[in-house]
Amino acid sequence: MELLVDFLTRFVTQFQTPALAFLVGGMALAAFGSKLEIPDAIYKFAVFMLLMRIGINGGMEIREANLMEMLLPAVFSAVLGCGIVFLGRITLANLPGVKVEDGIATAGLFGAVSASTLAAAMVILEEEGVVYEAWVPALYPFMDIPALVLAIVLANIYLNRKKDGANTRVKIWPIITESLRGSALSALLLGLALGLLTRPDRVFEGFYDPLFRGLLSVLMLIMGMEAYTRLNELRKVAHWYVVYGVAAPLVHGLMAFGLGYIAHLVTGFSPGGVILLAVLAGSSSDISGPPTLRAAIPTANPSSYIGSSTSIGTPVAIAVGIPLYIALGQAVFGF
Amino acid sequence: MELLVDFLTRFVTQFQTPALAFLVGGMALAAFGSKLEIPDAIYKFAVFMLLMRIGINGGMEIREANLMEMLLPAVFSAVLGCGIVFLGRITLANLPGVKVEDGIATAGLFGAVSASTLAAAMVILEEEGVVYEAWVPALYPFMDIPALVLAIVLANIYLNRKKDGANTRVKIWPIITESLRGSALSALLLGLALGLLTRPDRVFEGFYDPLFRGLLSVLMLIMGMEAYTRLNELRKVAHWYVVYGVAAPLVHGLMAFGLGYIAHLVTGFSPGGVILLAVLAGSSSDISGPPTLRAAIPTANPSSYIGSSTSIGTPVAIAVGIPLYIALGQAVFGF
Amino acid sequence: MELLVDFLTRFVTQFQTPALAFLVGGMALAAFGSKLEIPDAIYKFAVFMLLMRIGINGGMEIREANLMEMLLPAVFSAVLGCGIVFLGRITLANLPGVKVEDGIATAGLFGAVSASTLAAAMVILEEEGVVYEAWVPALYPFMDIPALVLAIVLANIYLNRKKDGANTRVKIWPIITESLRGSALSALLLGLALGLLTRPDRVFEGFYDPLFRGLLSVLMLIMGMEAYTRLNELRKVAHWYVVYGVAAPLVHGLMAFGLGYIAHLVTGFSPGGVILLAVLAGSSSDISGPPTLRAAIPTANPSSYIGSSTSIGTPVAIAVGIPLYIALGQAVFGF
Amino acid sequence: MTHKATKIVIITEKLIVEGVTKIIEEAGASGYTMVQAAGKGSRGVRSSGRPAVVDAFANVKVEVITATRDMAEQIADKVAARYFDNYSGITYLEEVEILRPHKF
Amino acid sequence: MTHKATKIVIITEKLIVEGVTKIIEEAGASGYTMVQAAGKGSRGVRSSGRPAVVDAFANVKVEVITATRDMAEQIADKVAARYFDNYSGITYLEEVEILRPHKF
Amino acid sequence: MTHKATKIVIITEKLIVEGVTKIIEEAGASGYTMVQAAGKGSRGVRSSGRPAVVDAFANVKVEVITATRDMAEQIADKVAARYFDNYSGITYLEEVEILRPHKF
Ligand SMILES: Nc1ncnc2c1ncn2[C@@H]1O[C@H](COP(=O)(O)O)[C@@H](O)[C@H]1O
Ligand SMILES: Nc1ncnc2c1ncn2[C@@H]1O[C@H](COP(=O)(O)O)[C@@H](O)[C@H]1O
Ligand SMILES: Nc1ncnc2c1ncn2[C@@H]1O[C@H](COP(=O)(O)O)[C@@H](O)[C@H]1O
Ligand code: NA
Ligand code: NA
Ligand code: NA
Repeated sequence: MELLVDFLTRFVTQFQTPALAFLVGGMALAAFGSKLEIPDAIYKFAVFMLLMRIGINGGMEIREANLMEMLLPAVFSAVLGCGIVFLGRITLANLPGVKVEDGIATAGLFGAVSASTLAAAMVILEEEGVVYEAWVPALYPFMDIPALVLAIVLANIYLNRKKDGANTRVKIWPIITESLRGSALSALLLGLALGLLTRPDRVFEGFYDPLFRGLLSVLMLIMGMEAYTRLNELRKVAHWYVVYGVAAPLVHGLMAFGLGYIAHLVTGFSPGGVILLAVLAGSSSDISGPPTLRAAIPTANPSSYIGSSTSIGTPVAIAVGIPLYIALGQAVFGF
Repeated sequence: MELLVDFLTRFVTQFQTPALAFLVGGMALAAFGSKLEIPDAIYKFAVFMLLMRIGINGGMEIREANLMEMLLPAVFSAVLGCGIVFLGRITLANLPGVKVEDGIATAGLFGAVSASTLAAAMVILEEEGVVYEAWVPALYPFMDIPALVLAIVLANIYLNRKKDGANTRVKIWPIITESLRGSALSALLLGLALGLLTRPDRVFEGFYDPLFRGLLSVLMLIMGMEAYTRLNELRKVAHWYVVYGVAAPLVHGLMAFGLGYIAHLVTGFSPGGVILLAVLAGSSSDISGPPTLRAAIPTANPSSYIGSSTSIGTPVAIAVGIPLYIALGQAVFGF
Repeated sequence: MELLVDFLTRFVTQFQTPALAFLVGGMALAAFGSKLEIPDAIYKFAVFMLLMRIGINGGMEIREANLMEMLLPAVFSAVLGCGIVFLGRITLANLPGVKVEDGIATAGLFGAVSASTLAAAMVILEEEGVVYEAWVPALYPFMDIPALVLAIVLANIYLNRKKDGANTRVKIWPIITESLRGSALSALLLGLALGLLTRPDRVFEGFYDPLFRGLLSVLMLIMGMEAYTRLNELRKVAHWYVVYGVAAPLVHGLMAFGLGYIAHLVTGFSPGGVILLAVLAGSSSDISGPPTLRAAIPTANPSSYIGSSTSIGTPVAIAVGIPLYIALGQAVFGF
Repeated sequence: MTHKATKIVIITEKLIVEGVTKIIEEAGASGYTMVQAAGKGSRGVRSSGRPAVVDAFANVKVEVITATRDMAEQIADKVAARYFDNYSGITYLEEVEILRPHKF
Repeated sequence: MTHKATKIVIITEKLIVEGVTKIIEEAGASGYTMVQAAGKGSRGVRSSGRPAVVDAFANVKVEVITATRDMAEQIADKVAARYFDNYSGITYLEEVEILRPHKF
Repeated sequence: MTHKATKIVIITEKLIVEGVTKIIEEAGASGYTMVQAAGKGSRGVRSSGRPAVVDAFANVKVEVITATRDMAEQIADKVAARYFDNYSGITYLEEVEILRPHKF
């Protein structure tokens, strides 16, 4: 009961935090027909900066971290990435009106990770004074890659079977390489390597870190405009996508919270880490996921997966998910 | 006499303040045929940042302001916006060689507001240590919208009458909506709403505010290059535009100074506020005004209004207007 | 011996400094086939910011500097710019398989200056605590312009003679103007003028200076990607370009170190200044040099000079040159 | 086998692109393609309103493939009648061959 | 004197541009030219995957001048067969005249 | 009613665009249109001098509608003679139909 009250208060206050406020502001602008444009170059650069910031910091911390501590959360991340895709395969992808490969692609997107949702949670946690191991954001690829790869493999298996009943093998390695080459993972891994192997402290503290919060606000604005703009794509696909878009982020987040709690008991994974793991799982990829899936599962209709992720999944993951996991964390860990 | 000396000293020193120095630098570069380019994406983003900075700050202050205090300056802003257009309608638009709709469009542009001129004045006042109510920059739309709307209405009345003597009614509401949807007002209003309704303090202090001054210097450079580049458009229109471009900003600024002084006496409007009101009135729109007018008064020749505003009005408003109002403020209020 | 050990240690540590780390990171990304893109607008703006930062600071310092002190280093800079081109003319340009005009253009590029190499050295010197007269970076044009102009003149003389044996005179003034109009020198000179004539201290300290280090890291990343991407152009030209690309930066740097040392003895030129002069000479132009040469010596094959400079000269100048001159400085001046 | 079709090209100011595409859609065309363009014409003097120094590519070039020549001429006429007194712009037609006529 | 040649135009999603240029090169064309484009067609619904609000120009228009009409049709057929079931796109041919036939 | 006219297309490096438009203007054309382009041709090796990783669209495609075929050929010949030994580029002509001949 108290949990509910706490969540509701937090939920309402949440709309005053910049991350969410800019998201809602973006939606409002788009709904109003505003001609405001954030140039493509700024969008690309903001995404790059965010991922470098997350990567460099992660790398600097891993340098000093006890690698054993990271092991369990990393394994759990991969388990979650795959688990989410399997779950979508046996639920969404089998619903009436949902083409199987569309459902699988959607599950892949929801299994993958959104850098901006993650960044928003990091900023909110910082404001709440909730601490976490700085390597937690570096769990990103451990969840993102397995989810995308598994979705592509499952879709190909399905399509091959449908076509000729044959059992053509799907090559996994090229899918992984392709995914690592994407701009998002490239930037994150570059940042990780720089943080781990070099001394980027000054450029981190003087550039990547201070601009983080501001560029995130710009990205949130873009994502809000985008969410509204894509809404009409959703009208052209089955209603189940809307249901999935609302429920999946929270279900995935709670699954991750559970696994994170186990890691807390076993290896002392921090409460903030548990919350961020839930955010990672609850988020759905917005930058590199869509083009990867579009190229690798060409027959899947992007309106279904991009619509449900961008227009519903991401707003729910940020506006409902983040405050929910924080309230839950407070109830469970009592920080 | 002392006022004059003071103004002249200030005028000369002024050229050393970054805002003006970058403006003049831009002109010099363009005159020299430099190939330096500031990319379009950077320009758009700098404008967005400036307007968000002004809007968010305005919103945060309005939250705490006595709304009654704002009332009179807001009304005066609207009066000025309309007054400037009427003045232009009965002077410039009736001069020989000036097409009536061209004159009205020009008056509309000079009645509207330039975000960069406003920003330059804010930076200079800060350097001079002159304070003002932080909601003053939020008077922007109260002057900008009425001016543009009135100019469009007057031009349409004139054109309709000319065409068929008929009395077709001009619809005002669509003009207002169209103007609010423009990128400049959208960004300003978004900032205002965020400042008013949410808690953007940290992102404001860590991002929008510290980048303000620097991005303004970049904008000033662009405006300088632009002013020079457009000079030759002026050669193709009547000389009266040059006269208007030099005189109008100062006349408008002084009118506003007078009204602001009344508000000072009646409601204690701050000296800095009076100066900024003069700057708002003396400035002419450079970002969203031109396309709005071009779309709404298509028969008006943009060379006339853009030339007179960009190449003459804005440099005069910044280089002569701002130091003039500050010197006047010093003489009148003795700060 | 100790010098060598010191250099080697420094050389290895160097790879941990952000400048070099980002350069190597960019090469690694390109080699891996990453799809990461830094938008063109960001690249152009970063270059602009770097040059403004260097120019403004130089200008502010020249204001207070003893101009006589600058004289000898400025003369040496011009001597070096020309000397490097002459040296290339009588060595590289006469080698078998090297077309004379290609060799001259390459020498011109290596005689000119790279703003990003200079910026990298400035950041590294700051981290090492090595000080220098703040006007040293303003020696840039004194070396850059003579080198480019001389290369263009020598190439034209050669081509004219080859064509008709005639002695058509090459006009020097248009070449200088054209070179000053280029985006790099324009920005640098604008910055110098602003620093010298106006009071840009606050915008410098609040914008141009703090973003310097960060934007440099972004540029280094781009240059790394570029170096790798252009490697295959080198495969199409004579091997001598590879030899020149490796040796020339170091030979030029050491020549400059020697001249700088003379200035140290004669006028007390600082050790840090001597090192930066070596960096200037050792660097090869990457921004405005190539298009200037391409336009002025159209028959020269850009693959030869851009390939040898971007893919070999610049990495060598940064990774080997900078630590070498610092180690040398330590050995010679014992700071 | 290929089929004849007509391509109409409209080069004009970005500012009016919405109106132009509306005319195209109302004429019943199956689609259109747009490219950013810079240019110089008789009205070089009419400035676009966007800062010229940062937005040189302020024209658009719109292309429409139409199944009938009639539709192409109709679009060209409407655009010219509605806009070309006050905005700069040119139009021209070309013959093209399409491979999948059902698309247009 | 000029020589007849064929120009094939392919307007499609940026995402598959690498595959398209590979087909062009394999067909033996001497080169190609690419332009960023925006557009609307029958599949307006199929979104590109890049944020629409920031990357409206997510199509490309690829042009190839081919010496023989045969090569042009071959490219058009291959691109359509390989991609146009799942990606949006159109192709068409035009006759052009070239001045330096050895280039193509 | 439409009138025949000629369109000349020049695809070349951005670096020389000023020289190309000067030739066009001197030939007496009423205007031209320019589009940013990327491309690959026989001289793929000749690099543009701008960082390739950030400025892939370093070509321009210039189009000129000329009233006479003569003027078109003259432009094509001058551009090729002056530039194409040292810079990459191609030109070709197309027949187009214009609706308002007084414009060109
Ligand atoms: N002869 C021409 N050839 C190609 N494009 C032209 C020509 N004349 C005009 N244009 C294009 O059409 C636009 C408007 O032309 P105008 O209405 O003549 O100012 C110009 O900005 C050019 O992009
Ligand atoms: N009738 C048309 N005229 C010109 N371009 C078209 C036309 N139809 C389609 N396109 C272009 O081809 C792309 C893909 O078309 P579609 O496959 O029909 O969605 C669109 O985005 C347009 O850029
Ligand atoms: N066959 C072709 N079809 C279309 N464009 C071409 C062709 N060949 C060359 N180009 C374009 O012309 C430019 C210069 O070609 P080149 O001089 O052959 O290097 C290339 O970058 C392409 O943009
Ligand atoms: Na997820
Ligand atoms: Na005004
Ligand atoms: Na050098």
